[in-house]
Amino acid sequence: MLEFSQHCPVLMTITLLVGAALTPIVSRFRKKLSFLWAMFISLLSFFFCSCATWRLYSEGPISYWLSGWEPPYGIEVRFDYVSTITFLMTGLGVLIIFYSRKYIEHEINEDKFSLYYTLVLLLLCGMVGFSVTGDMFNLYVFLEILSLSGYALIAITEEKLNAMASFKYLVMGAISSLSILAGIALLYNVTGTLNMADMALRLQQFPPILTSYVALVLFVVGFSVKAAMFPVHIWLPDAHALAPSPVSALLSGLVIKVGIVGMIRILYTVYRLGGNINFIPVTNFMGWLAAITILIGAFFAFFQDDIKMIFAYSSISNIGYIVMGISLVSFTQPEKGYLGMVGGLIHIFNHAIIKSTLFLCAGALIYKTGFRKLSDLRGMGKKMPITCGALTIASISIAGIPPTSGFICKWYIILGAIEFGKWYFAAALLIGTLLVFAYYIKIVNAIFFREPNEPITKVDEAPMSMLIPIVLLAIGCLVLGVFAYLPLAVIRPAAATILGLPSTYIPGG
Amino acid sequence: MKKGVIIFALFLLWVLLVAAVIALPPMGSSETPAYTHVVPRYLEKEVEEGGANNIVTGIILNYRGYDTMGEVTVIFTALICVLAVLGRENIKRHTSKVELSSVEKSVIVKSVVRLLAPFIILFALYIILHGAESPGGGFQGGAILGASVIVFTLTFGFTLGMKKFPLKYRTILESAGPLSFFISGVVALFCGLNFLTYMLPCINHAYQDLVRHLLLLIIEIGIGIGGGTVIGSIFFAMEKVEKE
Amino acid sequence: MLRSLDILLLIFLLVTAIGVVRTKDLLGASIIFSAYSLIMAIVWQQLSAPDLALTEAAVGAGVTTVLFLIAIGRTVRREDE
Amino acid sequence: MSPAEILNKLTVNFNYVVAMTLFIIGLYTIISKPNLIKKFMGLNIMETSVFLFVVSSGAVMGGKAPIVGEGVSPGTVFVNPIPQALILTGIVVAMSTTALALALIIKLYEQCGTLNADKLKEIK
Repeated sequence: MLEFSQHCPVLMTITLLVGAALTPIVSRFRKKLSFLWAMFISLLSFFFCSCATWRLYSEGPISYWLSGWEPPYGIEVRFDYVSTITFLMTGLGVLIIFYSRKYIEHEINEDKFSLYYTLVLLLLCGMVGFSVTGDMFNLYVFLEILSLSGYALIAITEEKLNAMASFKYLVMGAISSLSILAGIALLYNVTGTLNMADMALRLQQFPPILTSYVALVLFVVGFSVKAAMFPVHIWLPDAHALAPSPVSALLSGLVIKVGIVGMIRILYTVYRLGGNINFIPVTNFMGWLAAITILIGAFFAFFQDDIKMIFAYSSISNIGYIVMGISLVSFTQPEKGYLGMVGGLIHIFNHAIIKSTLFLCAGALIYKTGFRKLSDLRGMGKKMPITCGALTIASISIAGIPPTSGFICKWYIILGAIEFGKWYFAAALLIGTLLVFAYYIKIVNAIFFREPNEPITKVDEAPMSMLIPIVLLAIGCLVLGVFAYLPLAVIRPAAATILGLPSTYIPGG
Repeated sequence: MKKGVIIFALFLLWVLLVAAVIALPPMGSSETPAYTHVVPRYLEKEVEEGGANNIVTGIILNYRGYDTMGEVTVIFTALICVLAVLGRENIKRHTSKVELSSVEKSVIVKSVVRLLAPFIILFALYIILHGAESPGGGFQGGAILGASVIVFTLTFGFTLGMKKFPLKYRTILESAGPLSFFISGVVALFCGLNFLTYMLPCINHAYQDLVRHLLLLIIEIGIGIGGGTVIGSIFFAMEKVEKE
Repeated sequence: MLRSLDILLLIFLLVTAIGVVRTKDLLGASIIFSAYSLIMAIVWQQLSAPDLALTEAAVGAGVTTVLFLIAIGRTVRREDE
Repeated sequence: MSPAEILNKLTVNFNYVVAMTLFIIGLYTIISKPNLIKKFMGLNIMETSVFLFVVSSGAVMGGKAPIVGEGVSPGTVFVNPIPQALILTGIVVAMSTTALALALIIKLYEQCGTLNADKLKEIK
């Protein structure tokens, strides 16, 4: 007999899945019902996720065997410390669905409302399922659910350029999914199993052959596209800037992180540090690419005028920070990679919250004024003080000024880089930070201290349903920064278990 | 010049991939890691544990049932995506290019389709229901069902097609795949077992096997009907054009 | 031996794939693509995968080709337009 | 490895080699052809090539289709059923991606009037 909380990892995925399947039927009764239904489903899923997280920190990782078949014969759902990201996903999902109610009236046709909520639920379902699964092929299936719904959410509006942005994303995304599938196929033939833990064991048993290395490269390439790393980031700016703002918040905050979670799973769960396949050249290469990604993203963001375009390029830059953090590892001394790993993982959480806040604020500004260019938004700070205040808090956080949350992760990543003697990485990171600082100053300056071009008289504060999520997220940014030990307590066991250390590991202790 | 570089790079990639695959054990060998690790149990015990003579069906519905649940969700997602991009067809506003064309459908085509349609649907149902015993299963049958909808609509026109497969039923049937999985899977939770368990020890021993077959049948029918309807709806959504 | 049939089918597969790439007429290309899928279905039947052969014949050669045809019907037929 | 050994390996694993060649043909189509529908035919070729590789890797010399029935004697050698189960899912995923892509292509054509990637780049 299983306890209720043991069912939670799979229940939270299935709730979203069935909820999505029922949304079109529910909305047939009454159009308005689809919003309430999506709220209900996402809250339910958030509740299940909280139960699972609570159990994780009280009793350790949950391993759930679907249909009762023990792995490697059946599919295993594994809720471990990395899976805590689902807490963020479902939580942000609730806020973003709440925010959508008013906003989508502005950008989407009325008869597509129920489709919009269905797709958002499917996107959440894909992300949650992806993050908790312990089976390689299951990972691919959920990856497809989330990618497909992501492509469609960009093209759901009638704007001219959206279909093109979505198509670009689709072509690159489909190739990357295929490369991941090919990697799974190769690895299956090397090991004969699909369960991640079992795969890791079997990889150690056989002498390494070329196939395992090629599979690793295919995986890394595939997940780099999903995460928008430097040479394959070109789909991101258009897709994230043109999508409806709540969708941008989901895509930028969470969907690109899925690529990072995939990389962590492949590198540190399947190939494993200290095993018989040395992947340090790959992570070194990733580190270099990450440094370039940081600089490129920040550099292009600096020259944009479209407010959402700035945030989209800034996402690229921030993915660079995260990848740099998780790629700073040593093969034989796992403790050495601890600081960088903690920094990278915290930044996943921080960036998700900060970037969602930024996109939601941008959405509120666009909803009220209809402008998206920074030069048109001058002086909005006096008209919409709460939205612009939240925007400022998020901007300060992402620039990494000490009391805010953006500071901690960068500090840890710099410490990690210095640990490895890679001062040039630290330098790239600092230059990136300076650029970020510059362009967020530019935004704050334009919004608060510049006079509007022509007086915008009729603009007032955004509606309540948009303000509540924005304010909650902005408070989240502040809390994570001031009480930095909270996220650290959550992240520490995750970073330690990824590196193969005991979950209670503390450096120097 | 640019083309040359692309071809050269692709050639290098080809060499790498071929080197990777020929490093594997030779094709057709039965000594591979893949054939000796998990598979023996499936081959030996599937009929007893999974209850299907077709081992592939057993794996799809039983050992890897969660994957299949994801798979039917992918089809459902595809439909929702197509609708989100193109919008639903509307009987008052839309027609199809086939209907607008001046070429009259020949009598032969119409009669053949009218004659064959029942048999195609019968065949699809056979494949759906017989998936446990012979090649086939829910999705294959569903694809044939969807194809029959397409053939019917192409010969008899969009308007009649939409009348025969009305929107209000399709909206419900489209979700049949994920929902049937949910219904069959959630039963086990009430017995205190893991999701998607079909063998339920909490009921009378004599009925266990029957219940398992029933649950699997619900899933097969759900996938079949759901898949077929989704394919039909995707076709309607893509085929429609604005009426003049 | 059946292996020679396999090899012949595989070579056909390559030929049809190149045919798909090189045909400028999209309608023709999608019909060749349908043939490609059918050959693939036979290859899978040869590899003792009847379930897959059935699926590929119904989905690859049937539904996917119809979707391609609809798309071509509603857009352009020549590749360079 | 001597050249003769490599040649032997290539002929034994001819299915694999063909699969990888198809993969490259598909990739070439996506990169070099400007037409969006053609690109997607290329992607479909790539997808089926991966499927071909996986199914071939499950084949066993003299293996029968994994269906137990009355006419099958107990000692029969079966092929590996797992790749077949996986690829069944894969085919469905490929069809779904194609459907979405073609829907996007139709919308794109309605809005922009061309399917040529080079011309689409100029529309902004």
